[in-house]
Amino acid sequence: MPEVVIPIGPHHPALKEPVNFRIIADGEKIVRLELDLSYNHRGVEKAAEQRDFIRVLPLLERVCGICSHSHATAFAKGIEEIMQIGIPPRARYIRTIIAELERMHSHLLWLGVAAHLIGFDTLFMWTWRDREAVQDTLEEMSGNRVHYNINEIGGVRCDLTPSQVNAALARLPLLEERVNTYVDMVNSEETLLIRFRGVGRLSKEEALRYGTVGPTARASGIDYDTRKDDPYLAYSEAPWNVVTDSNGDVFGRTRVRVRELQESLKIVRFCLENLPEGPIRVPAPKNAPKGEILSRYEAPRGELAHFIRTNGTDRVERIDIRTPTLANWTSVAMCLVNRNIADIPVIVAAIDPCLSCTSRITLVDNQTQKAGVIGFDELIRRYRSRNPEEV
Amino acid sequence: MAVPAAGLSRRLMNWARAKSPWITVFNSGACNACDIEIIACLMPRFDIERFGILVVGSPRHADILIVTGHVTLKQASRLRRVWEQMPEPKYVIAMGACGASGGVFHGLYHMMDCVDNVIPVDVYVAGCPPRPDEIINAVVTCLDLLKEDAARGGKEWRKKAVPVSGTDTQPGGVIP
Amino acid sequence: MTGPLTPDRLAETMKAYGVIEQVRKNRIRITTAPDKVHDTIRTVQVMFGFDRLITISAADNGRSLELIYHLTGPHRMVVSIAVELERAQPAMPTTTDILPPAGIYERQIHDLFGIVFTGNPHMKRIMLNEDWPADEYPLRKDWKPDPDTFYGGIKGERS
Amino acid sequence: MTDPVSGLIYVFIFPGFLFLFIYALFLAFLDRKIAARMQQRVGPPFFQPFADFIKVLGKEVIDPAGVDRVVFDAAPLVALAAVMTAFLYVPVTGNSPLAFQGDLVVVLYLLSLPTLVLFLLGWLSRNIFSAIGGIRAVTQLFIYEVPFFLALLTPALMAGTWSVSEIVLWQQKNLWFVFLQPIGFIVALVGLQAKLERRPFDIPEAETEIVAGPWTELTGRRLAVMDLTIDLSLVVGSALVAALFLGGPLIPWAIAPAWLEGIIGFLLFLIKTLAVLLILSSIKVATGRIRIDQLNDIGWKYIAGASIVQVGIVLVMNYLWVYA
Repeated sequence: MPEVVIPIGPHHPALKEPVNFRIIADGEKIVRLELDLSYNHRGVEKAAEQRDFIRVLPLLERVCGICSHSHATAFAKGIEEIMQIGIPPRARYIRTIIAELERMHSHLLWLGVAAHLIGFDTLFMWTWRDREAVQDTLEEMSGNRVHYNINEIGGVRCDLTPSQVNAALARLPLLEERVNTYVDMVNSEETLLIRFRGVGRLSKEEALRYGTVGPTARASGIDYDTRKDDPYLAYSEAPWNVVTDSNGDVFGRTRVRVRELQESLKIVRFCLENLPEGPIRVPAPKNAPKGEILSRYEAPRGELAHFIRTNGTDRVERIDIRTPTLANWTSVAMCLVNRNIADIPVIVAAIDPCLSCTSRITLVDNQTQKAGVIGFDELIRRYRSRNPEEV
Repeated sequence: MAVPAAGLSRRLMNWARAKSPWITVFNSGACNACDIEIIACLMPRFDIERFGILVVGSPRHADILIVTGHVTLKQASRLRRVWEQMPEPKYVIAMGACGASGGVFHGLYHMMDCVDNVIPVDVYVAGCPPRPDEIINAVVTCLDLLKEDAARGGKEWRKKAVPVSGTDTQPGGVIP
Repeated sequence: MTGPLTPDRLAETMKAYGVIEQVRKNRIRITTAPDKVHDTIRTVQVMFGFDRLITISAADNGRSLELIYHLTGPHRMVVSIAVELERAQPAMPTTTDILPPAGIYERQIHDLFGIVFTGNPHMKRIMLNEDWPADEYPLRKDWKPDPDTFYGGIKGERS
Repeated sequence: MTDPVSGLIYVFIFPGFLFLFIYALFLAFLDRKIAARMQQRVGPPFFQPFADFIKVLGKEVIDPAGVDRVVFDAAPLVALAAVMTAFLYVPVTGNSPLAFQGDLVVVLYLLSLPTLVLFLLGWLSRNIFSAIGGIRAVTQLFIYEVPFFLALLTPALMAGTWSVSEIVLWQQKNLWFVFLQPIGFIVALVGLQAKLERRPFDIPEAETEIVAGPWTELTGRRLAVMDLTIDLSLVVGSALVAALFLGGPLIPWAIAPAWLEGIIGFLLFLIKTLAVLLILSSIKVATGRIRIDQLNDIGWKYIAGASIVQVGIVLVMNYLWVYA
């Protein structure tokens, strides 16, 4: 039966980034969905092969605006492991602080955008107002609000002066108190509950089967967290625990992200309080020996995997970036089928898609039913033929 | 203008256009750092609603189109279609280094480097990503351009300038 | 398999499938032939509980195209199954039936490297834009963008 | 109406169209300002709605392909005219001279015209988003219209008349209806919020799902007129609720000079409409948007149920109080 095809995107207010959905919907219910990404495909991997280790880091930072530090640290960590050079403890702590601050600003950003998508603008304004505190700390430490560019092969570019550490510590109590209000707001706010509960539910087996990562997987009870599975930087020393939730739907993902905010605050406070002394950089050799590594990093949206292969020169022979959002796209498609159109932005936002990282492809839904684009007369005929109470 | 009322109504229109610029954001393949900085403008700290700036969803309602990011090949035709949907007097702001020259992604195989290849751009904003106050400053410069265009009747005065081919010492440019 | 999974126990059972090397504390790399990949993954999934595919990475080392499947499981070990395909006609049986997310990565690799995955139900082009020439694979080492073919975007105005 | 001049002034200048236009823009500004202040933002300057209206008026008008231009131009004007005439029957300074038996029904009918026009616009603009927006607008109309009418008709039942001005007179003698029928007042407010398609019920215009719903293809003067209509119906709606439930512009004891009483009545009218607006704005800020099917069961289960209970209570009170 031909349904109406609703093209959402690439320019659509709900999606902050260009993704194109062709929703085949029957009235308000979604029947099939074809997702077409890669409006952001820029050929970053080809470019990375022509740049040496100094110039490739700024390029990799700009793969995605929100998780820029993740890409740079994953790459730097991989190259340092191939070169077998250990970075000084102070550099490890500074990288962890910036990583957790980025996770906080990314989760606050997501909480605001999710609330905005269901029209709840007050929470949107509040969360983003508190995010400014995190942005100020990041700007003091690295000089820029978004692309921090603090990594270098062999350590960190700039040091943390005691005044910066104290300023950051001064901001933490306010953030902790605000995050606690968001925790119980998410559990009690009426409209959030109505719109989030039971939407886009993923059972634990489904989540595993579709290869979901990060908060989306942890909301269905899977306790994969690369910071615990494959400890790197200072995560093995800081006291924190993996946050999981049982009810697998958008509401569960919101709870996981908000409680992860609390964990990040604990890590940042721990790292700031006992920041070890010592150098922040180790002189790294110009060329990396021949080798190959899969560098895994826990980005705010999930597990980020950089496959790096070097061939003895000062350039990378191949870098394959698999971003967390790319892993989550299959689960989105499977959740969206026979849901409401009004839920599309909420479900899509629930995996917190970062399309700039993704810039890859996915095709969804193996139903072979043929659906063509129908004109208006068809729409009117179909609308009139259907009985009114089904509207 | 023989009739003083016509002058008055034109002044009133210019005042109204300057006081309520509605913007819409188009992400043409950017790393969405610029997008989150634009949203940061809406927030209590920078709050652009006090200048009357409103972010609207549909290009039909917008005056200023803010294009973030360089234009990927796939986005080029879509960007052009969105630009054509906007009603006159419309202005384009190209955001950040990517909008101006493709930034760090200049010359990659899936890119049309800068926004100027696809649609005429009125204001460029420097920075990667530009700070929210720079974005507000860009909108304000756009409004000054709007007043200037209204005074000189349309955008032709900007194009009439004779382009000088660049010599090795003095770069090419446009003499207004 | 009783008891916690140790790298060497995994290594000696998988010896039948290919060359084993110990990359790192809990990482094993197995190099096998293209047709044996499917049942290597199947045994690793069933016998050792590697239930999650991290990624499929592809690389072009000048003379041949390589595919590496990275899998992990609740025991937090990572196994990488590497395969080498010749450059002229790179073809691989698909693994989407046992690894649903593989559908995504195979489509991407097909667009950028030209490796054909036989049996993948949705082999459509989405990676590059609509009017990108069909036989050009940008991420291969020997590919150079020649200026006269039209790769997409707005006709004629490409800077 | 005794002499035509004061009649014309009544219709066009003071409590008529000019005042309505200015007051609507002021209420629109106040609404955005309250919402902004509650979100710790500074909020727009006082002339913002006026500047928006003039600017949108001056924009180029684009007719989407295959759209019937004439109807596309006429529809917003029909909505505007309907809402403006509705305002004439709402008492502003003392009871309105144009009042007649049954003007309450006329006002309610005229107030529900903009939603039908929105549906028509959505349908006409041949754009998939606006078609869905139009369907949602009409669906929402079915849901809130019945309880909203019931809630507004119960004061008429108790006062025994069908004219808004006489209801106001009746309340002058005895208690306001907000105390006599609290449930009706709440249902009326919720219905008004739904009629004006404001935050919890702005499903047709859901900016993040279907671009701008029926508004997507409106540009230039059509958009300006439709925006103005929505602002006007905000004024008319809150004035109606203020008149029916909060006693309107009359004070219980009469003061000697007529013009002083008129001024005090006008001030009362302003205060009461601002009070209603404050309630509506805080509802708008405190809630997110609910889905159309959720609105369906909330609407029919709770809101309709409450208004039927209210009608029952009024009938019982009528029987006991009036005939006992």
